[in-house]
Amino acid sequence: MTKAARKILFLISALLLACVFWLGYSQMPPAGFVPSTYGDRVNQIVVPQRHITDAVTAVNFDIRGFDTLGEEFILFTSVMGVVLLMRWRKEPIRGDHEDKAEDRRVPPPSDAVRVASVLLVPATVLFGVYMVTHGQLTPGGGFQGGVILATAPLLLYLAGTFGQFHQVAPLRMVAFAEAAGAATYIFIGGACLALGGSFLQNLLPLGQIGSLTSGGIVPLIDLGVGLEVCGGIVLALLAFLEELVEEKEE
Amino acid sequence: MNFLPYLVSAWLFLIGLYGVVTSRNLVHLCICVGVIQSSSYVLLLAIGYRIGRPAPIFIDIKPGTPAVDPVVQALMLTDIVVEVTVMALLLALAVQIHKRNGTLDPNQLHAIKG
Amino acid sequence: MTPLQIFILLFVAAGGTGVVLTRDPASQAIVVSFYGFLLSILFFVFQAPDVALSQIVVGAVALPLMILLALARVKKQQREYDKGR
Amino acid sequence: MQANLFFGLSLVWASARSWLPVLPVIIPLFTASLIAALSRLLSQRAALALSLIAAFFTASASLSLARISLANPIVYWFGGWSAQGGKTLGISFAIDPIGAGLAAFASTLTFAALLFSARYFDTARNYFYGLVLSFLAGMCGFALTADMFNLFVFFELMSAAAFALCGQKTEDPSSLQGSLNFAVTNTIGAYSVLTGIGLLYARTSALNMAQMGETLAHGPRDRLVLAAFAFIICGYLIKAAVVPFHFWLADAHAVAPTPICVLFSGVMVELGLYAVARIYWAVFHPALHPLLPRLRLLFLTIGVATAILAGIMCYLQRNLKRLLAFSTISHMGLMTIGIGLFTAEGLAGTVLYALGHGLIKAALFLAAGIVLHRLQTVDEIELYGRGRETRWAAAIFLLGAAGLAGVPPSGLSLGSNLIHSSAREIGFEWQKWVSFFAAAITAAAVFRASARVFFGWGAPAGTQRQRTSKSEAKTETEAGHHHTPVWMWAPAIVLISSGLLLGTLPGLARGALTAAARFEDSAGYAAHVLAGVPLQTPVPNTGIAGDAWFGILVLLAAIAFSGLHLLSKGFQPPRKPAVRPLMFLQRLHSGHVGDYVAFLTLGIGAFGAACIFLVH
Repeated sequence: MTKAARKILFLISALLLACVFWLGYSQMPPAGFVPSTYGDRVNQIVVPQRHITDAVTAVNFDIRGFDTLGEEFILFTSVMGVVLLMRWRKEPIRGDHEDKAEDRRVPPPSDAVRVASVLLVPATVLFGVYMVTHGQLTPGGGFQGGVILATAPLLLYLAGTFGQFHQVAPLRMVAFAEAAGAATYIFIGGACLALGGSFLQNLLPLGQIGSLTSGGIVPLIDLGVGLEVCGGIVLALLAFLEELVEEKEE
Repeated sequence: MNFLPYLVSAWLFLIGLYGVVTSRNLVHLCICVGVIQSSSYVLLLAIGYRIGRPAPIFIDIKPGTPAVDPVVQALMLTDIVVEVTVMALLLALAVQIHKRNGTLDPNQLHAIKG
Repeated sequence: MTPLQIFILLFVAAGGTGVVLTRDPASQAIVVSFYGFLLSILFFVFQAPDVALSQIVVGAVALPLMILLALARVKKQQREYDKGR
Repeated sequence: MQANLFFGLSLVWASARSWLPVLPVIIPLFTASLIAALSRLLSQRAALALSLIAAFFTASASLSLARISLANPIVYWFGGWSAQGGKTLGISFAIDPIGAGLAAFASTLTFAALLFSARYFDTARNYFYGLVLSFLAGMCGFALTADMFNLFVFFELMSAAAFALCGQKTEDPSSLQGSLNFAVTNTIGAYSVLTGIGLLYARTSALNMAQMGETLAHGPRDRLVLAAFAFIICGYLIKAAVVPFHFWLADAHAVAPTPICVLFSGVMVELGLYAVARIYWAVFHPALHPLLPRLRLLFLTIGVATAILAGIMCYLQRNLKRLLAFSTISHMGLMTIGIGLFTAEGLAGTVLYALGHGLIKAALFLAAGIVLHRLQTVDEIELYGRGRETRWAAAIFLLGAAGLAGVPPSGLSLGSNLIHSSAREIGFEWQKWVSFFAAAITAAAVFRASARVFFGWGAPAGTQRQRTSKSEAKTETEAGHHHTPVWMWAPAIVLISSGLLLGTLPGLARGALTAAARFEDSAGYAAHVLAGVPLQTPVPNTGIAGDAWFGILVLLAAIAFSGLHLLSKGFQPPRKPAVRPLMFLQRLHSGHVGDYVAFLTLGIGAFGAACIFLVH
């Protein structure tokens, strides 16, 4: 199809689709007034029944924990996919030549950047850990904390050489941690089965409301998810950094 | 005014589609897919919101107080994770396509025909 | 709905449009980052702090970073490709 | 002592039964993470062995679930959040023989594909096996879940794995965009689904399908419900690759490694249709049943268009993998008709058809993989007469063509008989001829290709039109191979023979009918999921009339058509006015993702508009 034809076809179809949107959405209850008995019931039970003060976390890791299991594995799968796709190093690209070293020279970052980045690392790690461990209490959790933790090694990367990067994040360990984090989720679910409950049934003591150990299995899952997300994001970002990937091959 | 979020959501869906259809660069195209995804955030957000109610965090407010819908927010969290992962995959594919073809312009990729 | 909410909703709609209409991916990465930030503000004002946090770490940091890395790689490939020709 | 032993055994059995429903998802996922965690320690062989074991156990778990659920569907609540007073909080599986059967089928095909890939990817990494297992887990979860959002999650898990697998190891310089087309269209589909889920959630405040259905039944049947219906169904129809959402499938198949094509064609696209049926019957039927005759027309239109268009496209291909992919789309059209009849007989027929088609198509893809392995190309013209050595592949291709035609006692023959009789009953006698056309032309395409490749019949050069679809797939294995290892042909032979003999399995049709009747018992399903009331669906007592001649007639027509084509040296030169529409049709399949998305928009828009105007 020519560009013009494509555009015309799309505009006509989009008009049709817009009508569908309009007709459908116009019968929605107005935003802000959508009755939600599901949400209300959840809000009522999370604190008394689960000792979790963040209802979203309760839904994510307990009430609808199985969804999150799937979600973690979507992340896990995609990271495997990205790594496999990007590590496609066996054959040379079409313009076959050996030159690889030349482009690698990045101008060294200025001292200010370097210092700032290094100083930021401990703060980032601390914040990430805080977020992972407080998932059941306050907004945040394994996912958000995991992404924050994943930015710490990248700050180091910004600050200087790959060498430091490798020291902080030995890739084998990152890959292992990612997979282990993913496996933890299933393992916890299976442990609940072994204890006589159903899969992912929250059978651990619920702990004091507001404490770090409240929520039964939720903090444990949070830790696993944090590990997995952190490892996964680091791996995915690294996969885009070709040079590092090559080193990884060896 | 209470229908504005729905309108915004529909608009994002359509404009994202427009971007995908008219894109001249695969990376741009992937990002437009991201805009389509953000349409679903706005829709879900609007559905979960209840005027005058606080966030469902029962630390400062008494447990059992009516709050906005946490279920929808949990769905949105899942949605965001799905977005970032799918985006990573799409970008990886785009990079590989570029590596093989030396171009990111879908108009210049003519490998598959018929 | 408060004026603030309406205001930010309109901003998000404009932001999404801006992302689509920015045809150059490198500047688009910046616009996307801004858009992610806008979305997270939207989530905040609609009482969804959990989602807002996710959105800010993903939409404003991880995703643009990924895009930039992908673009850097594409650029490098392009150089090699041109040289090889 | 004996009593103790007995007690212990029964305890194990009891706990195994409580484990059983989660196993089809948990086994592959756990193995996948194990393989990823140990990817550096495990040799490729060990990773393969682990994945084979996992696929085997997944298959057995799913099979026993299918057997147990024959008596009554199994409802499993995760986290112990069972329904209270008809309201749900948690996520549940509702396992019925059709879902569990599909999961078992997916695991079986995965097993075959893994076996085939043993020597296939000489340089593959262990992550490949992790991806295949995630893919399997996604498909199993998708087939078993009873929760709308959980369905979406597994849909995405399946898709993410599929996108990555599709882009693996293609040595071809330029066709990688096929996997991007696949990823982009399917992702948009997923977000169409999510939009629909949002609309439904606003109306029903539930995510459990049964509860959604119950609530919708008591609410108004208005435009919101229909828009939600359109968004959700279109999203899954994109996965099912029906016209006009079908473009991605052929591209993806041309690109994906052959063992992965087996899974795509054999079961993944069928799962898209499964979701359509499941969602219609569990969620929308209670509310939309007065519209059934009109919905039937809508689905039949789509099905017929898909069957015919893709059938024609199939015949025009010269890339064997792309040819097989279009034949899959064409048969998906027939299955869409089967589902779209909205009868127990039609659904049962579709299930059997899908099984038979999946087995045969899987074998055909494996055979194409063997050809690729031996001869380094799947281009019909380049292969002209070169396939004389690859006897296994030749045998499978010929048998597969016969199977696609639907000769008895193949699963396709059994299935299409059921669909025909159901269509006849509700006044769509003509459906038979659509089925005749699609089956005949896809079989003829395979016959023609095998006659050229394996026997060197017909003219060496292809027709003018075929030249446009230049071959894409290049070698996936290293260097030329002079023999076909046993793990390549054995799975293919087993698959094709089971596909061809599926109809002889005693009680299969009866079982499918019972399962389909229960599948469509919306009220019973809701009561069973929400309140644990056992299903009491009356088992349909229709006789299963065998029409053996139909399949044979199709076979003869296919042979005659391809024979005529080969004799006439490929219609050269093409008579201009006659082929112009065909060339136009081919040009539409441009491989340009923008085109595909434009058509996708058109599809959703038109489907939605049609749905909404149904009420008025």
